[in-house]
Amino acid sequence: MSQQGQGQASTDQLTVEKEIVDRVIARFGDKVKLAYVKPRRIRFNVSKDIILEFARYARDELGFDHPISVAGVDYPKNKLIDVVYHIGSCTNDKFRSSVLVFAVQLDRDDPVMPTLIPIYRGVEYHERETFEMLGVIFDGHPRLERLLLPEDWADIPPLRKDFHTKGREE
Amino acid sequence: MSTVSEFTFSNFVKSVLWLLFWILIIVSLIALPIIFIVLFYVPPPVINGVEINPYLLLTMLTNPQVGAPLIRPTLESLFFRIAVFPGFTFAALFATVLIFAERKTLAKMQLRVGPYHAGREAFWWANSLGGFLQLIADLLKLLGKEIIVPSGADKPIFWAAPAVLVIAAAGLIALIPVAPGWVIADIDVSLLAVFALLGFFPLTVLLASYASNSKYPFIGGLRALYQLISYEIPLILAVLPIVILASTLSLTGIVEAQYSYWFILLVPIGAFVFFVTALAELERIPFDLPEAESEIVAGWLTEYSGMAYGLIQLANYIKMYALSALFTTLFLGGWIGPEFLPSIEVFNVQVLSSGEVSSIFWFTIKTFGVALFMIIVRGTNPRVKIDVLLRVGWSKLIALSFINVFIAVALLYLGVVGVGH
Amino acid sequence: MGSVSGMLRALASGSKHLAVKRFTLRYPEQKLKFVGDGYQFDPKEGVGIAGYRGRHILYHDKCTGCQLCSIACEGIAEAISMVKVDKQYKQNKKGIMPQIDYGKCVFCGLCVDACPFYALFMTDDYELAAYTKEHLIYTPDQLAVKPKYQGTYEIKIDELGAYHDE
Amino acid sequence: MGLEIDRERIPGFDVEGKDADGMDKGILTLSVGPQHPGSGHFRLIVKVDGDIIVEALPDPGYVHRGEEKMCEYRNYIQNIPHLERPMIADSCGILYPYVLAVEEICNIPVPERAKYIRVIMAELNRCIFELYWLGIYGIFLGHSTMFMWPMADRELLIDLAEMASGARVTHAYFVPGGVRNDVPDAFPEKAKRHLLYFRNRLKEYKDIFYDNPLFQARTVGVGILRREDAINLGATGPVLRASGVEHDIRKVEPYDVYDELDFKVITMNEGDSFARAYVPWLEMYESVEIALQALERMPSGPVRTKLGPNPKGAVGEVFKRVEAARGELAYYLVSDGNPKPYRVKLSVPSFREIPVMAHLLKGAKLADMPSIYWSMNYWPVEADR
Repeated sequence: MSQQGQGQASTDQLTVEKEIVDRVIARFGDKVKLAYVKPRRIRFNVSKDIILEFARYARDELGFDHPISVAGVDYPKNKLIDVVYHIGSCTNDKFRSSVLVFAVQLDRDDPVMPTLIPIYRGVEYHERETFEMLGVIFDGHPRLERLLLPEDWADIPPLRKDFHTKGREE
Repeated sequence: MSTVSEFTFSNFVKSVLWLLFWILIIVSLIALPIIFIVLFYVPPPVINGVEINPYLLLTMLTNPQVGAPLIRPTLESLFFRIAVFPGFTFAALFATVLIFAERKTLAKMQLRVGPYHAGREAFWWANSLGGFLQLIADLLKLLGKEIIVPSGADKPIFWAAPAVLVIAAAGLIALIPVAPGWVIADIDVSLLAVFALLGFFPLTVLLASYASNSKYPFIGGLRALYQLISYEIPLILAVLPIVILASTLSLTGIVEAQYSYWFILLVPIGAFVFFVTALAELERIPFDLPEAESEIVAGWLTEYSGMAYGLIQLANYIKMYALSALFTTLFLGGWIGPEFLPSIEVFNVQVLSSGEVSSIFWFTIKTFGVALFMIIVRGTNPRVKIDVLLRVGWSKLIALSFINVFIAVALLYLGVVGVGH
Repeated sequence: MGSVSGMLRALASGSKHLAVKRFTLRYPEQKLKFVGDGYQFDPKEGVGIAGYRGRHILYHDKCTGCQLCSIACEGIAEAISMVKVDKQYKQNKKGIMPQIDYGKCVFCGLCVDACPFYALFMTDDYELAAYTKEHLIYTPDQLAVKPKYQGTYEIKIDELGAYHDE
Repeated sequence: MGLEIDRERIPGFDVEGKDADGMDKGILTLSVGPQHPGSGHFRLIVKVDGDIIVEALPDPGYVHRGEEKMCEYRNYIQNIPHLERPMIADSCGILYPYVLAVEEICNIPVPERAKYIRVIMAELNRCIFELYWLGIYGIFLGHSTMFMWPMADRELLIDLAEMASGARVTHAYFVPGGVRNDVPDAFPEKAKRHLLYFRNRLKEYKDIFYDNPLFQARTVGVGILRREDAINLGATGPVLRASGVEHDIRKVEPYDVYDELDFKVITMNEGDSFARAYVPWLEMYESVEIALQALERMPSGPVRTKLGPNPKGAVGEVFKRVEAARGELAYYLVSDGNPKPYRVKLSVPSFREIPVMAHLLKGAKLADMPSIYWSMNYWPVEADR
């Protein structure tokens, strides 16, 4: 992931991001990997073992308590599936305009990770969608069922790169 | 399979001719003999001392001068009163006009046009009706639709319910006096009879919903039951002071008691309570919970289709006419108003006196005004919730009607108004 | 008492509107007026010219048969296909021109953006209803016809409310 | 009101549903939608005990069409028309973050005038959506006049949007690098006239709808969403602000020229259906205010950066969010350097309101279902994408 400076960001904005990075690194050290820092966006790659701990720290200590999005991205070349959480902040005025991005990189053949519902209740349906669209299994999810696709969907999860829409196989 | 429809003009003409052929066959082979047999056995009616045989009837139709003296006795006959005026035809016509007025008034309030185009292309005279033909089109549509009966339905009750509703609504109009002497059943306790007939509706609605054997109708039926029962009590209580003031249970007597002042001036709270409960009784917005479409589809009407649905709607609008007329009778002085219209005369024979014409006019205008106000209320209010409805019905409206009774009694006791007139 | 006054105000507001002008546009008799002759695009500036996005108009003397409109449409609606036309044009050696299926077109106008030769624009004409799907397919000859759309009504605002009038 | 019912005779009564004492609970399962006058293309499996909803299970997916997968097969420009289809009542709002994201990933500058036009169109679309929403809220509560008035007044704004973009609902107006075309010369004057008239019309809504005691009886104190629940469940937009959280992307993370315009963030602390219905009404005033300011300050100049035929994105990812009419609308866009995006994820407000809806419906009355459901700003097509 290359760092993309847009230039418009004022320097005091980036200090806020630096502060977040410093606090996370001080707490977790090597266990998390900083992917990039952009204006208002900080991404960490977190392993699935400490994801619950990380999320709880982000919610309780940093104030990132407002789940925005859960996205899965399939990388067949690296045999990885990224599950990317975008979390905003509603209570911490300092970090309010920032979005904390943390990704869990899972093995593409066996994508299992713990659910984050105990920490962010709002991710329930996002995780269900990720489950059906990319086949990621969230341990402990109460209703891991089909959401948008028909109940009798028998093909591979459609957002994986080896699934091709009819008529558009390339 | 061809994309062209089977419906061609020649087919259409053929079907019409075929239909005419069968009608001719049936009329000439079955209907005419039956009519003659009936005429043979049944004695011709005697009106005003003249025996009306078929030849005289034809003569009357072709030469009104002969028939003119017989018009008035015809109007006074019971059959005419029940069937035409002030009976079913008048009520149905009034209901039709109400439907049209409702659609147009709501449309005007909502910055729309409402029914406008129906028949405009086909008939030159449809322009002046301003979309009234839409009602005929709707009726034809309902007549042409299949009546679907759910498989698990209790069929006899399912079929009977719309008819019972129409009959009960028609029973109401028999009791309402539209002018002095112009009432079908002028009984001494007609007010009680009105409430007795109103009692039919919740039961029929519950039966209809239960017979539908479906979830939403069942919820709607229970809601209707709660609503109608809880609102019947304030409805009766609201009328109590009228009975006290007029000291009669006869609607004609109540109207005659209002010659000096209308009861709405003496008991406005009663009029308010009666109006609100009448809206609830009619299941109209804001009290249309039994049919709340965003919650329970169409309530107890869900499984009804085609003309069965049409009959229920007809019953509703006839009931709306009846309750508006009742409001007019009880609170707005019924037919009372200045006599200003000329009498109707046919070939120098008076058919309706000036007083009768004016009375009918005032009654119709007042009733229409009350109905129009119901329509405006519908246009400006949302639906209420069942718990709010029950709370308002059981606590506030009953309390208000008791206050109302006390006011009436106080008026009586203080001698402001006397008993009867 | 607050609820009573609220109810009365609602009734008054509703009754007041019995005197407000109707807003309805009586469509087949009245038609809306649009700005300009339809959406056009100036490839030199890279910016469009405002206008209604209705049916297309194709200028045969400018179309080169480059297929750019068809390629632009491929990922959107797949409504444009290139067909052979009878006449030969100097600038169009292959003699192919776009044919548009209005059963598929979404009227986004990105084909107009794609045309570098001022050949494909859009017009005010939106009355394209037809009895069969085949009638919705407009050949290059049909597309070359300039539509006779005449709408004159627009929204007027005065003290009695907004309404559609000439 | 102890009406005895033979429950085995009544269809749908779940006779097995017994409570701890072994008594019949008499749970009635209602399938609300997708063919129900009060649902939209969306299904709610509602279990009611008497009039109380015991459980509500949302079941979306009836209008899913795989927008995210479709994006992967089309290049950045071709994605524009189909991405606004999920939300045609607010088509600028749903396109806005996509355009911002593409601009960032392809490094496309935007002319100043285009930014102002975008803001005007976005605010017009916000009003258009909120009027549509308000109309349906009216008809859900049985108020037919409140259905017709917003639909009529919406026409004023649609007329403006059509004048600028050439289409009435699916504008396809925003493109990376500005807007498709400049607004006509007569636009600012007409827009001012319509907007001022529209602002006057809004007062009528208060008289007939918001101040109506029957409407208040339907909504006040119904479906109360507490502040912490709203945040933790990921509620957004008017739903979040009605619960007392002052969170508006236009203020928190200003995009285009929102930081130069003067407007308030509307919040209410009640968190009930009334607040959720009242906040959009107040926001429409702010939208009109923003649009009028932007019309005043709009500079002249170009409106679109000329692009190459097939812009390529840099390798990387970008997350852009805007405040659409229903709330925070975010796009997560991953690019691998091709003209086509590698992955596009739409985080739409409607989808985020689903858990909130399930949370609020539990324990509510059946009669409260329409007023809670539609106060969520839920749009089934947008949620399904």
